[in-house]
Amino acid sequence: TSNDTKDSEPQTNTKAGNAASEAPGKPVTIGFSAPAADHGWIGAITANAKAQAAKFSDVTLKAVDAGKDAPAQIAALETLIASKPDAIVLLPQDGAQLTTVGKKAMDAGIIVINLDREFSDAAASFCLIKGDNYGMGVAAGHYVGEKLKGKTDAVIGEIPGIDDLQLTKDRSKGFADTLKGYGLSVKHRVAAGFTVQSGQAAAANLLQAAPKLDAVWNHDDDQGVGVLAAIQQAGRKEFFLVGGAGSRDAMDHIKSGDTVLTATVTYPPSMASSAIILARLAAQGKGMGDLVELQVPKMIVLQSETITKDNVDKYLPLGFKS
Amino acid sequence: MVKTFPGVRALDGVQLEVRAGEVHCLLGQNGAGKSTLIKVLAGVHAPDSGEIRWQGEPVSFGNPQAAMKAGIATIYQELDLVDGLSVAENMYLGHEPNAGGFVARRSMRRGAAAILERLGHPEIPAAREVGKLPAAAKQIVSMGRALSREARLLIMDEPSAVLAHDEVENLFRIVRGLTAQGIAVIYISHRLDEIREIGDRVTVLKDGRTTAANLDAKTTPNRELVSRMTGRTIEYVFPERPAARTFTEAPILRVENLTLPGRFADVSLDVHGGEIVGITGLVGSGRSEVLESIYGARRPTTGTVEMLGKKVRRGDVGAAVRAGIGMAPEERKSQALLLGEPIYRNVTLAGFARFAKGGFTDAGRERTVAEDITRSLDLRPADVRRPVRTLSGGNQQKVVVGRWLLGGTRLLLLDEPTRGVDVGARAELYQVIRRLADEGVGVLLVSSEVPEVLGLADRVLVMREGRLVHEAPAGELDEDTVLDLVMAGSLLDGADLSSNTPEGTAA
Amino acid sequence: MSTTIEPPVDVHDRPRVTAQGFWQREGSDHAKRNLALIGVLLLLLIIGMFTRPDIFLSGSGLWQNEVVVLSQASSIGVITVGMTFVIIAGGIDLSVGAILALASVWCTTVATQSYGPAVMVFAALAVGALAGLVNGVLIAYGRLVAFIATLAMMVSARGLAQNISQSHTQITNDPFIRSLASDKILGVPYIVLIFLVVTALGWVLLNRTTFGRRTVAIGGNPEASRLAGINVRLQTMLLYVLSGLCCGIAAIMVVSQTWSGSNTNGEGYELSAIAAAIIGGTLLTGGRGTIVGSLLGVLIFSQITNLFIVNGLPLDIQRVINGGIIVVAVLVQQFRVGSFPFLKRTAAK
Amino acid sequence: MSTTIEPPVDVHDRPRVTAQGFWQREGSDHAKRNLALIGVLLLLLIIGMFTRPDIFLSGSGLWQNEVVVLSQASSIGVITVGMTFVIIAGGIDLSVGAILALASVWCTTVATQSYGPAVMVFAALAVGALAGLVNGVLIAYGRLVAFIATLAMMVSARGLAQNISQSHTQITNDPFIRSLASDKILGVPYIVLIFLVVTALGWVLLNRTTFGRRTVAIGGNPEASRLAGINVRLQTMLLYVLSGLCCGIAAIMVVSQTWSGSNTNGEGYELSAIAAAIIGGTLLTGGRGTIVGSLLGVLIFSQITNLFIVNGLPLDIQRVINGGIIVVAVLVQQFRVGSFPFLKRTAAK
Ligand SMILES: Nc1ncnc2c1ncn2[C@@H]1O[C@H](COP(=O)(O)OP(=O)(O)OP(=O)(O)O)[C@@H](O)[C@H]1O
Ligand SMILES: Nc1ncnc2c1ncn2[C@@H]1O[C@H](COP(=O)(O)OP(=O)(O)OP(=O)(O)O)[C@@H](O)[C@H]1O
Ligand SMILES: [Mg+2]
Ligand SMILES: [Mg+2]
Repeated sequence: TSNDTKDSEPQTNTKAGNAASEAPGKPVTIGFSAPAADHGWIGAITANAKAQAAKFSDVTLKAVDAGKDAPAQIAALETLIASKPDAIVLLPQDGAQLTTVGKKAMDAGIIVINLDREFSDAAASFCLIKGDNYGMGVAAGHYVGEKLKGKTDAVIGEIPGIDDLQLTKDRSKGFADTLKGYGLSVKHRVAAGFTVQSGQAAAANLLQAAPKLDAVWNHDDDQGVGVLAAIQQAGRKEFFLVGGAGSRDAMDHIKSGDTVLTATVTYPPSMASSAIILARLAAQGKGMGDLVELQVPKMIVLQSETITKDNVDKYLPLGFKS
Repeated sequence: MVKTFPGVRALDGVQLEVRAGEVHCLLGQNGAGKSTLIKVLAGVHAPDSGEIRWQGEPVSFGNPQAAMKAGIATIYQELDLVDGLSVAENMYLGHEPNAGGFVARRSMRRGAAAILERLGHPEIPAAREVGKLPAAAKQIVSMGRALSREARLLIMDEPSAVLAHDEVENLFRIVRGLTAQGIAVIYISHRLDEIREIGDRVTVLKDGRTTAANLDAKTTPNRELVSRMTGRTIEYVFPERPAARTFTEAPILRVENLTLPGRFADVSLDVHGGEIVGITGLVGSGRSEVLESIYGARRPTTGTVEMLGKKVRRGDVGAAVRAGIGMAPEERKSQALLLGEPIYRNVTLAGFARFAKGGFTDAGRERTVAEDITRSLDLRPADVRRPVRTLSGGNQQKVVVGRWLLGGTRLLLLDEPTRGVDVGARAELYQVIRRLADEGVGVLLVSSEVPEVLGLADRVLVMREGRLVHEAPAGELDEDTVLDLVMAGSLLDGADLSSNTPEGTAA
Repeated sequence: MSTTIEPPVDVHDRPRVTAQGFWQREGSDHAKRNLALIGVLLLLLIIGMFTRPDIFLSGSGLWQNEVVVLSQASSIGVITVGMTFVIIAGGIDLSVGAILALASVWCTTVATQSYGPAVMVFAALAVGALAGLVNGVLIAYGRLVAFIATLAMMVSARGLAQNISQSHTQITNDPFIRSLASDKILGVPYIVLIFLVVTALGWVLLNRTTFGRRTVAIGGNPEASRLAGINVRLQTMLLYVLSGLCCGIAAIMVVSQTWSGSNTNGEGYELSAIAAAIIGGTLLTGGRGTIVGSLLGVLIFSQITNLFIVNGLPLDIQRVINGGIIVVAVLVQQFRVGSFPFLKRTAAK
Repeated sequence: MSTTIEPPVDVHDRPRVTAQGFWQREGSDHAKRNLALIGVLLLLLIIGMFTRPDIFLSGSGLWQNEVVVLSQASSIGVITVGMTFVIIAGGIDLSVGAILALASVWCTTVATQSYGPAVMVFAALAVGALAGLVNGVLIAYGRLVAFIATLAMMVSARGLAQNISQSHTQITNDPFIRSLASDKILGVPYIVLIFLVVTALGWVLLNRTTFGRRTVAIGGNPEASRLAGINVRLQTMLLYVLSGLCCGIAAIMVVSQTWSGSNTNGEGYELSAIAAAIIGGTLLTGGRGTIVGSLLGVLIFSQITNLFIVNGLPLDIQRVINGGIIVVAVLVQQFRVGSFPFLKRTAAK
């Protein structure tokens, strides 16, 4: 149910090691740094990383907080680098701005796994694993496009997250580009801020701007809670809503079909768990069991999958708690 | 009674005894400890030692509230009103008539109106915001506040300082009314004649000690009172005035029909170097405004101000100062002083740039210069590094005047320069002013004390309702004629200004 | 000396003191200011009519839209009422947003929810008032500068909220709580009604009670208030409790609007509330201010945001324009009341 | 008429002036405050030694760590210097963070970069000073309340920065710019040196020049300053330009630290800077403050953050503790100087 706040241990998505990686290797220390975990998705990222690390007997995790902005995270990492861990999993405040420390760490012989927000210089990381923001927009675009195919006068709304972030721009671009393919376009775009409250405010006003809607894509299921509330409060039902990221709460709604939320496109925080796994393998000089190569790949870009009523059960376990 | 502040023993063994129904006067130089004493009585400061007996039994007031409950009401030396509140609300502040926390506004207004009536100022609207009242009216209100509590003892700390002549008479009338009801009054003033007129007994403080108690207010000769206050004998007199001169060279200041609608209209006057010109008139006759306009603190609508033959830019203080004009404004706390800053920095506030080299200040020299000045003014305590806040009222006034003794000032505008200054210091100030004049500085002096103007000035201008109505060498005037001039016939000439008064008071 | 002056029948500045220029009339400056603000508000609506006639010129559309504007203004509005009191008293409260977050989280924990809506509401109010009390004690008795004390509370309260919720969004399905935002009387949502009621109470408290008048007093002249026997400390403390309480109320509103409590709620509320109060004519230096003005300030901000969104302006443009509007809104008033000495002085600050 | 003033016989109340109370001595209260702050700073280091002996007890480790602390303090520190001036003059500047962002974006546009580092630096400083000038004009001559004027600037400047950069992070590869943060003299990075130099200049400007004196004067009593012939308006305006200029310098520092300019830079700097200044003993009501105090305030905050990070405390705990430390830091001083009447009074505010 949507308000299962009872488990104080936030649920996480981890992987029990497979044959190849299971065998404990030489003990490794992995440093981990992500922006301040003060809302769902980032929260899940940190939780996953910690949980996954705990799964390995041979891994000790050193989590350092990123502070409130790029310079602060740089400082945090400089202190981390000084303590010479084997690897660092880094979700930067800002990919470009943290490139400088990525390099520093690599130069210091530390394996840097760049998580999600890409460095401006590939040489600054040993391996990049990231979600696909543009692809996310594409996925949402296709879902909306398919449903509204041919209905060229369709009114489409979009509720992005924090609008002055690069990732938001990418998502919106993917969405717009894809819709163009269907002869559709976004009519109303109101930015929120990844928080429930901003979601509610944005949606409430957007519904005023658009007396009639056919579809709305909300970039983020965290703010989605507020978005859904606003829609319900306005008593609007004539359109369908597509979510983003893939929170447990969103999936529950999709499953029960009790709201206008009919689908969500994933941007899985489980990538943090994978990042830890990659870091361990790389540090121990192993490759990925199921692949031929003896090294972990240079770059992994996760698919953005579309969760609907039909396939929701498959994804439920991956749903993170917003 | 003993009270020490960091660095000072403000009270150092004071005795005071007040009987019901009497007017007991407190005399003492600036910094003698009068205000401190009454603040202790009013429960503002806690005494370090000593006891207060109130109607027989010993009491100790932890806070002002306790004192008020006991029936002690106080008018403090510094205006203590809240600008944002109405006249009525100010009067009843802290003891508003209320029903379950809700202010009974009607009864409060009525009460306030009644008190204003009793104070002889029914024209002050009880609902008016105090912030919009002129200084004079404010003083009435803070008196009204004291009367709003039915007190057994009413303390007045230099109430007459900001009052004009007729207002003082009015004040006395009220005081007599109170004493007739058996209410005791402690009256502080630096004006001996007032004490003669209203006082029954006098207690004299000096340096925080009682030097004389319960003298008879009517009979004790000035000489004795003064010597008890100061430890020396001063005749309450003015420096020698050079025999009426005719100034050959052109006046340094020439003002031509200056007008500020609603405050004053076509004022023309000139001041020669070395001459002291006094302006007198009722409170609210616009004297301050004239000074402020000459000084550029207000922008007159028409008229010109010429300093040393050069026009001074209208409404630009900086220009005036550069032209060699200096002013000691009326309200020292709000208009003149940086209370938190040390004395010397206040003295050099208008002149520190002159001691600076290439923008870099020279604190050392500032301090030595300031020390000379404060010594010449006999400021106490003399340490120029003390914050001005800790000075007594009169001494703060000296600092304000001292600011313009740095030199370089050709014309000095003085608005109520001796307000709250003690007898001794007064005589010294008069000396200073005269000395300046003799050095060729022109002085334009505003004072509500007619004797002061007559005694000090070479030439006297009488202002009424924003107009200069009379001009004469001081020698040819005496107090009564001036008082007549100040008021008489106003009903006739009053008309011509009333035309532009309404939007004037708005300005 | 003997001057025989008959009781002052003819004191000449009397006509002057009474001469009633319009400006002189009681509170008229506030009236003027508020008029100016209403003007700004109308201007915004007119802009709306030109840019989105379909909404602003259709009766129902306008009504619906303005209901949203009001709903969006509710929580910040309630907080601004409390803030107005604090500022009038010469203080400031930077912790409002954080306290809101804390209260919203506290009242939506599983534990609290299990006791039902009544307890949830109580929890929110209690947490708010308590946090306010801490502020008040630190400032009034601990003698901390209000800015610092409330800044500290701002940081700590958010931390605590985050710690309790573990950064999760705590969803509530309680029908009563949800109904506050969704159900309406005569087309007006409950939370809007609550907002208006709180504002009205605030007005009465400020203008008609000794509490209110003393608030103005300690803001205008703390020393004089002390000499007048007012317990400045106590009064100060109570004011922060009041502000905290308002945060509690606002928290409930936000929870009912978002069906959830979160440690991210109320971010930036402190500045918005202070700005609204100041635009409404409250002096940051204390001693002056009106509830009506603050109300108008809040509505103006809320209306601006709404205008931007219905016109689909991109965020960066919004921001640039927003700054301009704030300046204009204030200049409009200054221009009307520019001739006021005290305004000039504080304007220099 | 003749005056007979016998030479003052007993030299009045000199005896009564008890031994110069230490408190009375000029600036001594500041000295005390700063001592208290240094105490707090040492305390933090000691905590570090217990929690992370490996860092804080190894000479090189400590040095390296403190260099990081100083680098982190640089940009906010420079801004705090400007802020201190503004606050001492009785004003406030909420736009510092936004101006920093704008300057950092402006000086890293492709166009600007094409002209090389000198122009980039110039651009940052010019943009900062100009934005400050706008603030200053609005406040000094437009008579806007500083809070509102700078709030408006805060919103607009960020919007403009976003508009220029289109929310992209603008990377710079200029070796000179990068070197500022990376290269060191005697192990001290350039930006730290710049920070310390700016602070020193600030100290001289405030304490040894007429500019500084005027600043203190208009903060202490604008009316009196005006009547003393000081051009209050001009001075006020210049102060905001100064603050803006500091933002420009800080922008260069951030760019060199992050190799890029971004519209998200400097978020929340306004509150941090104000807090640092106040903790450093600057009166929010104006008229008093020291650069040294502000410097210490900044270092304390920077050191706290560093302690949290090296101990890997989670954010929520950090926040809770942070609030506590702020309160303690101030209480420590108040306790030392509690005997100051004016402090008491302003504390009530
Ligand atoms: N708050 C304070 N802190 C330190 N010293 C003070 C304080 N208040 C007064 N003093 C000192 O106490 C002494 C007495 O001051 P007080 O105001 O009582 O003098 P006064 O008799 O009222 O003088 P005046 O006639 O000028 O008002 C003065 O030396 C003054 O400097
Ligand atoms: N803030 C104000 N609002 C309205 N009227 C004022 C204000 N200040 C002064 N006035 C009016 O301006 C006129 C001149 O006032 P002012 O007190 O300066 O005269 P004055 O002769 O200098 O009296 P004083 O001796 O008290 O200085 C008076 O009529 C007064 O009522
Ligand atoms: Mg006194
Ligand atoms: Mg006057």
